[in-house]
Amino acid sequence: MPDTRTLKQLVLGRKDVQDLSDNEQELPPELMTVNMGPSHPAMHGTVRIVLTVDGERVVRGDVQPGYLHRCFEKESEHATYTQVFPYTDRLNYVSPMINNVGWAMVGEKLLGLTGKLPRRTEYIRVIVSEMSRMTDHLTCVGASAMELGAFTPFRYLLKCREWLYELLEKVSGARLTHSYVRIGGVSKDLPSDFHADLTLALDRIEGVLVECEGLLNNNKIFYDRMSGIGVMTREHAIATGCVGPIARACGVDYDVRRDYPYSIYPELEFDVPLGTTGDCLDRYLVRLEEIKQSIRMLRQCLAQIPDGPVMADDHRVALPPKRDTYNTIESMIRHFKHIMDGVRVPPGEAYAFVEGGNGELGFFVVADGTGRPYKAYVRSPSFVHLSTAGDLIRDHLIADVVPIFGMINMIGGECDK
Amino acid sequence: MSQKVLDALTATHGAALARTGSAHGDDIAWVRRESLLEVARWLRDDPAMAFDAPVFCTCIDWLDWHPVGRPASEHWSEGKPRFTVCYQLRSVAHRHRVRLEIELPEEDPRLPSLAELWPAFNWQERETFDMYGVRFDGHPDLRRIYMYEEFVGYPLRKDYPKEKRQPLVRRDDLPENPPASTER
Amino acid sequence: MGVELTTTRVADAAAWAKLFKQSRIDKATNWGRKFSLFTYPFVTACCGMEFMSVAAPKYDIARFGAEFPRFSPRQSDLLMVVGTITEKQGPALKRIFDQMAEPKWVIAFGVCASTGGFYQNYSAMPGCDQVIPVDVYIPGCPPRPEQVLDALILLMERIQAGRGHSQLRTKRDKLAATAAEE
Amino acid sequence: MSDTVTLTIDGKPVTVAKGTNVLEAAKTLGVEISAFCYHPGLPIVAQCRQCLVSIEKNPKLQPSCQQVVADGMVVHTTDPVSTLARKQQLEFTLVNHPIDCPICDKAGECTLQKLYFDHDNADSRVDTPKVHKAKVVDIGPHIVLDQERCILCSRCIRTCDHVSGQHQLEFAHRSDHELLTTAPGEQLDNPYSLNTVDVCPVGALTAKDFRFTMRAWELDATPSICNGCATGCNIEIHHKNERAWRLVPRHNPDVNDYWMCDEGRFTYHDLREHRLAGPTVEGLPASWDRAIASAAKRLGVFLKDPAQVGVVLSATCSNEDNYALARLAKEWKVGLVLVAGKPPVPARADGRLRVADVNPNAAGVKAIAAALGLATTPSFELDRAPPANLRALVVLGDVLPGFDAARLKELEVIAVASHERGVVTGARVALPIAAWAEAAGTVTNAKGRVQRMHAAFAPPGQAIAGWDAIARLGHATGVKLAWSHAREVWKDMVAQVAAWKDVTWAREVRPLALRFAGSRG
Repeated sequence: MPDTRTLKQLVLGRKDVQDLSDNEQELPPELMTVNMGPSHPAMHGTVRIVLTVDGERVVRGDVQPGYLHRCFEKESEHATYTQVFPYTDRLNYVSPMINNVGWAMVGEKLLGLTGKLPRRTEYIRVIVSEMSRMTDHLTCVGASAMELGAFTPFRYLLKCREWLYELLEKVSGARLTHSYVRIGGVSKDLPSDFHADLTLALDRIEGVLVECEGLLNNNKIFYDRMSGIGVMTREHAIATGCVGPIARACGVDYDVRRDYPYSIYPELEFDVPLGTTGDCLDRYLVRLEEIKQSIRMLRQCLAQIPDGPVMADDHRVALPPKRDTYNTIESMIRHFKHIMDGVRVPPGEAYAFVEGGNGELGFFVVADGTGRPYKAYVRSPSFVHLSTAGDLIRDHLIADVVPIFGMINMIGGECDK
Repeated sequence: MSQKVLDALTATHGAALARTGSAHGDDIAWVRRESLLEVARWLRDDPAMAFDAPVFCTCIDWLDWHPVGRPASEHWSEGKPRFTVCYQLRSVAHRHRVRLEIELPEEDPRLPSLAELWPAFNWQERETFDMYGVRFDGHPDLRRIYMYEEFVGYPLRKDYPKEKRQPLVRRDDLPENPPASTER
Repeated sequence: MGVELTTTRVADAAAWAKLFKQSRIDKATNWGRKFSLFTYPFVTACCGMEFMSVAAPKYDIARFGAEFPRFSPRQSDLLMVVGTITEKQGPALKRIFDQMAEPKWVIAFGVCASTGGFYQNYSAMPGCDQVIPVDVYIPGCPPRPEQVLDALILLMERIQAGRGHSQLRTKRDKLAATAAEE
Repeated sequence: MSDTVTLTIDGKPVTVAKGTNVLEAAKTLGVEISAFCYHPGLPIVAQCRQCLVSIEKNPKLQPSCQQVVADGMVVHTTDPVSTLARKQQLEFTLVNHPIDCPICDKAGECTLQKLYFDHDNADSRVDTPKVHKAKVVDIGPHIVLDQERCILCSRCIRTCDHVSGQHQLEFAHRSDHELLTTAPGEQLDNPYSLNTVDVCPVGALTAKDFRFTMRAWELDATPSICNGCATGCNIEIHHKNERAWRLVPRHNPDVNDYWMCDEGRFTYHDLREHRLAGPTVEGLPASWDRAIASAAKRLGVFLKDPAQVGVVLSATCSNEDNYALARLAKEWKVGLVLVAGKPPVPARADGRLRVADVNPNAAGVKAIAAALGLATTPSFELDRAPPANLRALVVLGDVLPGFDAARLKELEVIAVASHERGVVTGARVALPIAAWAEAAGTVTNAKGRVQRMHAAFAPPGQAIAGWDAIARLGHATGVKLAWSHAREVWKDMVAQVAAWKDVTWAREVRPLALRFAGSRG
């Protein structure tokens, strides 16, 4: 048991603690304000929390986002629909493909193309989405483990992510910011050896997951710091708009892929993992289970994927073949108008949503018939989840802020738009 | 899918609605702002509705609205409502969704806050206020969320230039005049 | 054990010994500095994912002696600005830079940190060099890990040559002080 | 007998004025019927057959541009028959069209591209070799013709006949060898020739001034008023990267209809020539503060006896700038108020758009001076001899006829101008101000019509709006003119100028990105 003086020095961090009178046995009763962030190692991305602490205990946490506000919406209003794809990549940059798919889906909804895409396109979209979901969860779990001192699982999981990145790079040409999906399809077909590569990667990842579970689930430190921390009730989760793994950890049985099915998800077999206690450990377990479900879905997709075109046969969205572009005026005009004016989306407003890495990721678009969105709003799950952080960290120790934030998995680009 | 929500709304709160409609599978009810709180509370509490899960809140600025292929009467002109605030709601139990849209005039963009009914709208309304300058009456903590307090204007309004920066800090040894494009 | 360490950098060690003999102490110090960079990762955005990759096994920044991130500006000498800097972030970045002890170096990681990239708008700053001086810019959105390693080697060459911005400033200040004395 | 007609187009009833054609009636419903040869400002010839529609009880498809509406008419624009007819017409038009989009100046604002993309997008069924014609035909001082791109709509021919009244273009040969050429012994050389480039639905006619300088879809458009003469043609400034690239007319039935003259189109060059980018004192660069202080000090000496001071209003500057200076003159109680402007060019007046007075705002200056009770003298009436007691002169703008250089040298000249030439070069203090395209303001044309200009881009260097510079000068001499925006100057002004009190200050217009404005060929 450290003596009062040491404790004071620890908490107050003052050198001049010896100046305090010796007969002062108690810690000073007044609350203290501590600033965390906007550049803090335990904050994924940049967020600032102004903590009011009573000793080590958090009394109030004012969470302030906005340090990565890159104006997705304003930029989208000044770009064609196709040019927005790179911006969506950078929303949730841990699972860019899902964002791409979401944006493509809202365009397709307005153009009346939903459900009319070639089957192969839908399969490819699901494959890349699930791969992205895996990179998202691998990063989240790995980084959180690292922040709690478990460095080995971080390196193991990032190794897995690297395999997926390499595969996605083969598919799209970019490691991280893919811009692979297009309205009406995807930009190019899967590479020829993709099937074998993905199978191999999935097998290896499964092996690593077993290792990591061994390293984390039975790890006393990890368990103690996650279990019972940041508990959220089911009702609170619903009322605050929580979705995705966080809501599921609280027992909210909601998954867009199953409840508002899109693409070919209705044809795939998968389970939606649910938690019981709604604490950080449950969130971690749900994410781990989702990785396994993604692997399961990917295996089904690989077995079922048909051959065929990867772009809808609709002149409004599909580019003409390059050969024709250079040789006929008709295709030249079509290509030119496509690239310069953008995909013309008829006037109207629509909200399309997918199950993103963090839950329901939606795009609300108002179109005015030109090639650029009149308004583009993104319903970012991170932003909603972060709004609960202030409640979650209350009455916890400062040290618990780290696992709580790690498991909220706030992604700056998505949260701050 | 949830036409029955709109039907029920029209039946019980017909006077509160300006109109209803469906587009691309989304059901939309245009609510008068005086009745918003009442409609929203009913939607949340009525067991047949049970809209317990908020989805999003945002705003549309109609200032530049000139849709292609629509008659001039549908374009925005002076005197028409400039803002539309949208609330999207979802029901966990019934799995239906509805969007409430509230039209606001340019000179008085304010409406009652729904943050008391659904805590999720606390931040989302702050975001809408920050970006569009729409005021939410009764909001517990209406301040800027993405931009800093020193920021002047509402950046997502159509008349805010995209590249108009308002720097907080600059290097001392930078040239005195910033490029003209940022000045405008 | 000492033998093992030196075998990895025999050439460098030999050069160091030579420099030391010539009593070019500043060059020797620079040699030491370039192989022991302590990074402050000012991670804001997507580039952070690639920064993780650089640190993770495959690309392994440890090979260049810069593996250890210090999250206190007072303990680090290389500020890596990783990701978009917004106007709101500006004061924080400047403050962190000011808190770092001399000599210090800055790498702008990715186009957002270099020029703002395709975020040219009211909130994103057109490059972190609006607020702090930058030694090496890395293009790419995000840059590939190989590019980052290349930039690090470039920076190390600069440090060895004494051409980092803070080294140059120190030199200039010294000259000015001498001139003032005379 | 009512003067409106009600008909049904695509199932929707529409009421329009009698004598309207079907195409225009459809437009009021938001239905755009494709057309090449039809232009609302030109006589109708119905020769492109691109606007065919079916009208019930009518055995054949009718060209909607020529078909006048009748009561009870039922028109279909989207039925299979007329759609197919238009598609095939388009396919036919494209048979001999060269694959030029990447190098064509019209690309991005080309009617042919727009209609094809809206309509068809089907591949051509014709694979015969294309008929080649001359690519670069120099047909006049301002215009180059590409005969291959021409789709033979005859808009340009009618523009020459109708707008300038000179028959300079016509068709030659027949069938797919038919081509556009100049009339025998003629060149396309008239004061309104560049309107043919605007109306050309493809890139057949391109302006030498604009071709190969900037891609059309990259430009932003800001509405403004031509400052080339007293007509005040409504224009759009097409600009990018803080400079104007071309001026095109904007439709205004009361002033210029769809047209403007060539001379007016070239006035944008002047925005980048001889510009005064920073304040100067005795010809040397100075900061704003120093320049203002210096000007105030110089003026202060003579303002003790205001009769020694003269003020020159300018018919080349906006109402706001002139009003600001006129207010200052009144507060200072100066002895002499002159009005300067460019000398008239009687040869310009042609009874169409061009007039002799080449100043955009002579009427505005007159109205302002009269409203403030200032007795003004046109500067050229001084006969090169200003009053003997005149010692200092505050000049707005850079033109000051009626003074010779030697006399001016003896005066303390404070110039408030956008360009460094004429009277500004010899000024003791020069204050840089925004030119017409760079600041919000109004000008009054010869008919007394007050028209609004919008700022398209920022002024160069340290230049600021004219009224702002004048207000700063006033402030330094102890006259408080508190305005923070041109709107406030305007408000102040209309309170005094009775003739303008009903004119409202419209909302600021933001530049329109032409890329997303749809093709406007």
